[in-house]
Amino acid sequence: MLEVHLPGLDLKNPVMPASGCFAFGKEYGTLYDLNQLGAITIKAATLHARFGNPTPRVAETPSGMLNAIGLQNPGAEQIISEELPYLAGYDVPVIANIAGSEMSDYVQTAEKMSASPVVRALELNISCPNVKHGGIQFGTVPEVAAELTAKVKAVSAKPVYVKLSPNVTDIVAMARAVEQAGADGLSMINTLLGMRIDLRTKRPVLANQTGGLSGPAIKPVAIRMIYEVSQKVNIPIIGMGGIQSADDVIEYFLAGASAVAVGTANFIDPLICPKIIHELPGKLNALGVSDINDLVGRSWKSWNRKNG
Amino acid sequence: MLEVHLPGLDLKNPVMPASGCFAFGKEYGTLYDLNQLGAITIKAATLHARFGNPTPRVAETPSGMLNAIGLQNPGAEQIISEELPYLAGYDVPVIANIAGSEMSDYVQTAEKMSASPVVRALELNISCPNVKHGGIQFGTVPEVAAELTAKVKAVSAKPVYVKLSPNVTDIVAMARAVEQAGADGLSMINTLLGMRIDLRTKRPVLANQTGGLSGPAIKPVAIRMIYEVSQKVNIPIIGMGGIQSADDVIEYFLAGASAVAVGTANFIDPLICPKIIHELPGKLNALGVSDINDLVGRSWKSWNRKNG
Amino acid sequence: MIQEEMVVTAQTKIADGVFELRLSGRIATLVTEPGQFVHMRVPGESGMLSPVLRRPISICSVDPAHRELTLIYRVVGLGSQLLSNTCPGMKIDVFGPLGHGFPVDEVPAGGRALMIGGGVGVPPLYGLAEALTDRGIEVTHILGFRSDKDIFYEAQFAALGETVIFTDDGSHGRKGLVTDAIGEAAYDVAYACGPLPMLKAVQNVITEKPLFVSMEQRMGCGFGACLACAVHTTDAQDHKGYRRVCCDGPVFRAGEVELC
Amino acid sequence: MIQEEMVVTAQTKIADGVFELRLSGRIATLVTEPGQFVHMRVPGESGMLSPVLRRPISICSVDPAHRELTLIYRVVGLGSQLLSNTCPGMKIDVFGPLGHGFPVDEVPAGGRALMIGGGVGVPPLYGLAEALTDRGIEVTHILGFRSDKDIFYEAQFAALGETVIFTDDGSHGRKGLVTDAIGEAAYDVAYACGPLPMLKAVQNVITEKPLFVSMEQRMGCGFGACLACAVHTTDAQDHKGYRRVCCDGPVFRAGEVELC
Ligand SMILES: Cc1cc2nc3c(=O)[nH]c(=O)nc-3n(C[C@H](O)[C@H](O)[C@H](O)COP(=O)(O)OP(=O)(O)OC[C@H]3O[C@@H](n4cnc5c(N)ncnc54)[C@H](O)[C@@H]3O)c2cc1C
Ligand SMILES: Cc1cc2nc3c(=O)[nH]c(=O)nc-3n(C[C@H](O)[C@H](O)[C@H](O)COP(=O)(O)OP(=O)(O)OC[C@H]3O[C@@H](n4cnc5c(N)ncnc54)[C@H](O)[C@@H]3O)c2cc1C
Ligand SMILES: Cc1cc2nc3c(=O)[nH]c(=O)nc-3n(C[C@H](O)[C@H](O)[C@H](O)COP(=O)(O)O)c2cc1C
Ligand SMILES: Cc1cc2nc3c(=O)[nH]c(=O)nc-3n(C[C@H](O)[C@H](O)[C@H](O)COP(=O)(O)O)c2cc1C
Ligand code: FES
Ligand code: FES
Repeated sequence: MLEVHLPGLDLKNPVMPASGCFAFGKEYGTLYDLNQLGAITIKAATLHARFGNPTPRVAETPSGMLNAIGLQNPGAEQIISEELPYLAGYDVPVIANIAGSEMSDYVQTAEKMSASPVVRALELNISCPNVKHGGIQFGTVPEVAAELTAKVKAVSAKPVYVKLSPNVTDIVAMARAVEQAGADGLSMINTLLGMRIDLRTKRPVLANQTGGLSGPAIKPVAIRMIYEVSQKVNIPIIGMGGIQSADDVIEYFLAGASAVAVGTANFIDPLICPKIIHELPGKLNALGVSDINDLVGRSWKSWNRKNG
Repeated sequence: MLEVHLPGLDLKNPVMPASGCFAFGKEYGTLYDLNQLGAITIKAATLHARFGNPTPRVAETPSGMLNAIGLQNPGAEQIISEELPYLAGYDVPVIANIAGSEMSDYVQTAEKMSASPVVRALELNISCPNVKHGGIQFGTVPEVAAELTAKVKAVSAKPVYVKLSPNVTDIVAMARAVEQAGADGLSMINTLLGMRIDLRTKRPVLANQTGGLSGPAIKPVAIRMIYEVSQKVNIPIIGMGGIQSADDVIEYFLAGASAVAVGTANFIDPLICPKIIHELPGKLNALGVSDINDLVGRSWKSWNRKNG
Repeated sequence: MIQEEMVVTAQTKIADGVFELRLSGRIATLVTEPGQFVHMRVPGESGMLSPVLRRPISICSVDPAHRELTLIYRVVGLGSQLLSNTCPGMKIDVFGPLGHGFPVDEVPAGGRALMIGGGVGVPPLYGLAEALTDRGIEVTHILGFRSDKDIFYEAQFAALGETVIFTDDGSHGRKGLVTDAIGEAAYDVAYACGPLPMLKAVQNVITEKPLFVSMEQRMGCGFGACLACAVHTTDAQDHKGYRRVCCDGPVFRAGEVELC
Repeated sequence: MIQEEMVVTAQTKIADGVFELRLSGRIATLVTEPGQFVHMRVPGESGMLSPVLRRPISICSVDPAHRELTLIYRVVGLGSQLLSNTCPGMKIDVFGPLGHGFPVDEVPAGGRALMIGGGVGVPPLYGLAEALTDRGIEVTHILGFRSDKDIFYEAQFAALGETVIFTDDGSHGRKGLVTDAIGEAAYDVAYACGPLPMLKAVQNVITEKPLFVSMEQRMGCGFGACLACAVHTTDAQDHKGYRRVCCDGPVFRAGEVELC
């Protein structure tokens, strides 16, 4: 009923933690058995270790939060040697999120991470600013995103999912460009760019000034984008943005997602992923659905074609 | 302490209802004295009457709502003859929001509306799809928005504020384009494009499928955009998006707004505008601020230059 | 029409998932017609799931002397779920009374009225029946429910006039649809409130006598300012072409607006 | 470290805007060190303003036998405001105990400890003082508050050891800063908790003796997974280069991390 098969990913259920909200699994592993999860998306890996941004790095917003962690991570090699062995002890596919400031960073990181037997797929985080191109984000120009995707595909030993930024005028153009360039799947969405200002200090709350908006607040934007994109591409979508319940998971499937990731909600309820996984079968039964795959894109697929 | 002077608008305070959330004032006028308001932005006027979209037209989201009213309005002439006389009875500047599907619609509507002595300024709603350009929004292509702004400026008897859509990759480019084209001010932001799906019917909740996301959920996005734009343009910004308290008003000023509009919150608390206006002086006093204009852009203006 | 904090005076489960809520406050003294409604801001409980918009609920009956309103609602989603968790003593932000209700004076003195209700469309008919019987009008009620466990207020309605209960599954009263019994009733004016298919069926059957129907639409403001609830008039020549369910309705003369 | 619904057993205002909250549940039996904290999900009240993230609050003292925690917090924003509205009997979702607290064993048997606290940095020192005196350690407390009306727990601390109170305005105790009294105290190990400027000042004064400081940072997860709370180590050669305040701290040996 919950099994899902995507390029490189045979999942016992479609629910995974989102990148950056679960580190490399150890902390949550002390709270529950990670084997319950459909997959695990690990924190963004960069070629070299990064400390990230100064604090404060998070701020609360109505039904959401802002973060500007700044891709803190110990670097690809350390991740492979120090972090992945822990996850190798579980029977859960690992998706490695990779990031960089230049194309060559991404390519080298992709090559290293995809070579690890623990990693089943890469998730290309194209929301990072491209230092060589004057800080413009890789994820806002279709041609740049396509070029990056093609280069990473060329070296990756595993399927590549491209994680789209929602901060664009035309999300369909972005999706089509990376599909054309060889992406095996899409992850949608990354955070919306936002800011909060502290009335007392009169300065932005985050040391980095702007941050990424996540949580339930952004769910309607994510649902809209997945609804639009899923009708225009032929690769599967891992949906995310504000998921906090089994009902939300179903809404994402109806919009066009084939799996989902849970980010911010892990901070609010550390047991949320297993809770959602346990609630899903009952919710599907109540809707008369015997296979969650039947729901993919049902909000736009014609009514008579089952799972069409 | 609260007086604000913007092109065409001498406001006793900087708080006004946002377009589409206050109709033409009559309903709220039965609840409180509209003379308390800084200004009133009336519902979008189009050249001819429009019925708008089928229902359901609204849906709730976490800390927000979606709407797809579809610009229902009785048309410019009816508004002038039937609706504006009521507002003429108040000592409150009226801002006329105008919309259209082609440049010529906008131009004719602008000409008519700006000629009314009751109207002190126009607010150009460029989030509408441009039928002649295959449905692309006027507000997503800087050149198109600039052309529209210039044409409307050419016929308008009153200052023109351009209301920017947040659904773009580069909000600063949009703002600069319309400033260059002669805009007297900016309104930011219009709604984010979003969607909700009904689990029972498996279809989008809104008959129009997608709708505009408003309310507190979008405030961080609006604050970020105003922060970015206000540093790059020399025209004032009317800020909006999720405002529901005097604290929110102050946050908008710190980000770079010179006045604010309250939309969705009017539905939740019909007395919210006067409440905010009455709370503002106390909040400013608590922060040691004697003139709200001193706060404009203080989150980015250098610390030693007062009101610089 | 005012906004105030009303105090919950009673919260009682009266059928499967259906609650009767009593609220005390000044709004109870301002109700002018049965069929008006209130727009309620339901208090949230958890940060991640809180209602934002107000919820429209019909006024079932009103006791102005004791400043008390009675509402009856079904738990269908988040807002009604949270509403059902409120207890006596708690305060709820209520905006009302709103809208135009059932025209009681349409029934000639000494005449007879028919009320047709389905599910949670039944409650406002109770206040209407009270108002009509106060005027000496003879009332007949045809009330439809899904099943035995969904029925409420049968005795209350029966105390005011003849009351025919239908259930979809025949578990109580007659099995079938409310329209089956309309032909058996004698009446001068009919009033209906319930789900859309029921309203359409009733409108198809009652074509010769005055009929008033109460409609539902998703609402924003609840008092005419946002046009969330606009429906087309049936008459294409109508000068406005639309009506707002929240303030021109929710009760309309059958045929005035398109049922949707 | 578990997540559970704890029951409010008492809520008392103990100073201007400062509340003492007692919570009952299993977490009270799991606390291992004074200075650990809990991460609380504060129940929302209104749909438009509800906390999303959890709020970190230090454990002031613990009574494992009665399964009870005591927290002391100041109302500064939305979350703490809503927390202060909770009443005995209500349930609160609590995650904890979290983090590493004050190392009690650093004080040699028969030794003396100095505690320096400011404002709402004072509460965890109370649990620490209890743990130290239980071990027979002699304790001195130097506690700073803004003003008379902000002082709490003076008698409780005085019952455990010498207690010097400072106020910024001299309205109670000595006028001045807590650092003024450090030179007068005799101690083997010092512990500090309070606002950043105080911690920095204390660290500048206490350079010869072991000092442990408790830090604050905005948090996401509260247990090491999100890196919201990462601070640089002082030692540039440190193999990781950073510590997480939530799980490597909140208590650090002075000089281990940059105070920020
Ligand atoms: C004039 C009027 C009178 C009503 N009177 C009653 C009554 O007396 N008893 C009763 O049980 N119900 C009544 N309803 C329906 C009631 O408003 C909805 O059941 C309720 O709003 C559902 O809220 P929820 O949060 O539980 O559901 P959700 O589905 O979670 O609500 C989501 C959003 O949709 C809106 N919504 C959902 N269903 C409806 C609906 N049927 N009509 C309008 N908006 C809806 C909600 O208000 C909310 O904004 C009435 C509706 C209207 C318009
Ligand atoms: C380990 C630790 C222990 C603490 N112990 C106590 C205590 O015992 N008593 C006490 O009164 N306070 C304590 N604090 C501070 C307390 O967490 C904040 O005062 C509280 O989170 C403010 O929440 P709010 O919603 O009222 O304020 P808001 O300013 O509205 O909060 C907005 C956001 O900022 C965060 N935030 C605001 N101030 C702080 C802060 N100083 N530290 C961390 N996050 C903050 C909130 O958690 C929330 O996510 C502690 C903080 C930490 C990190
Ligand atoms: C604290 C935090 C850190 C994140 N780090 C990353 C990251 O390293 N790489 C990435 O692609 N996305 C990152 N994200 C984005 C999430 O993976 C996810 O796309 C986004 O938060 C939306 O989902 P949510 O609303 O469920 O949180 C991060 C989000 C948060 C809140
Ligand atoms: C029901 C509704 C109708 C709206 N109609 C218009 C409109 O006609 N013209 C316009 O420019 N903006 C319209 N808006 C957008 C608002 O003016 C405002 O920009 C937006 O809602 C953000 O502010 P808020 O979060 O305070 O609602 C509408 C918004 C809502 C909720
Ligand atoms: S609900 Fe706003 S006009 Fe009817
Ligand atoms: S708060 Fe998440 S790592 Fe410390």
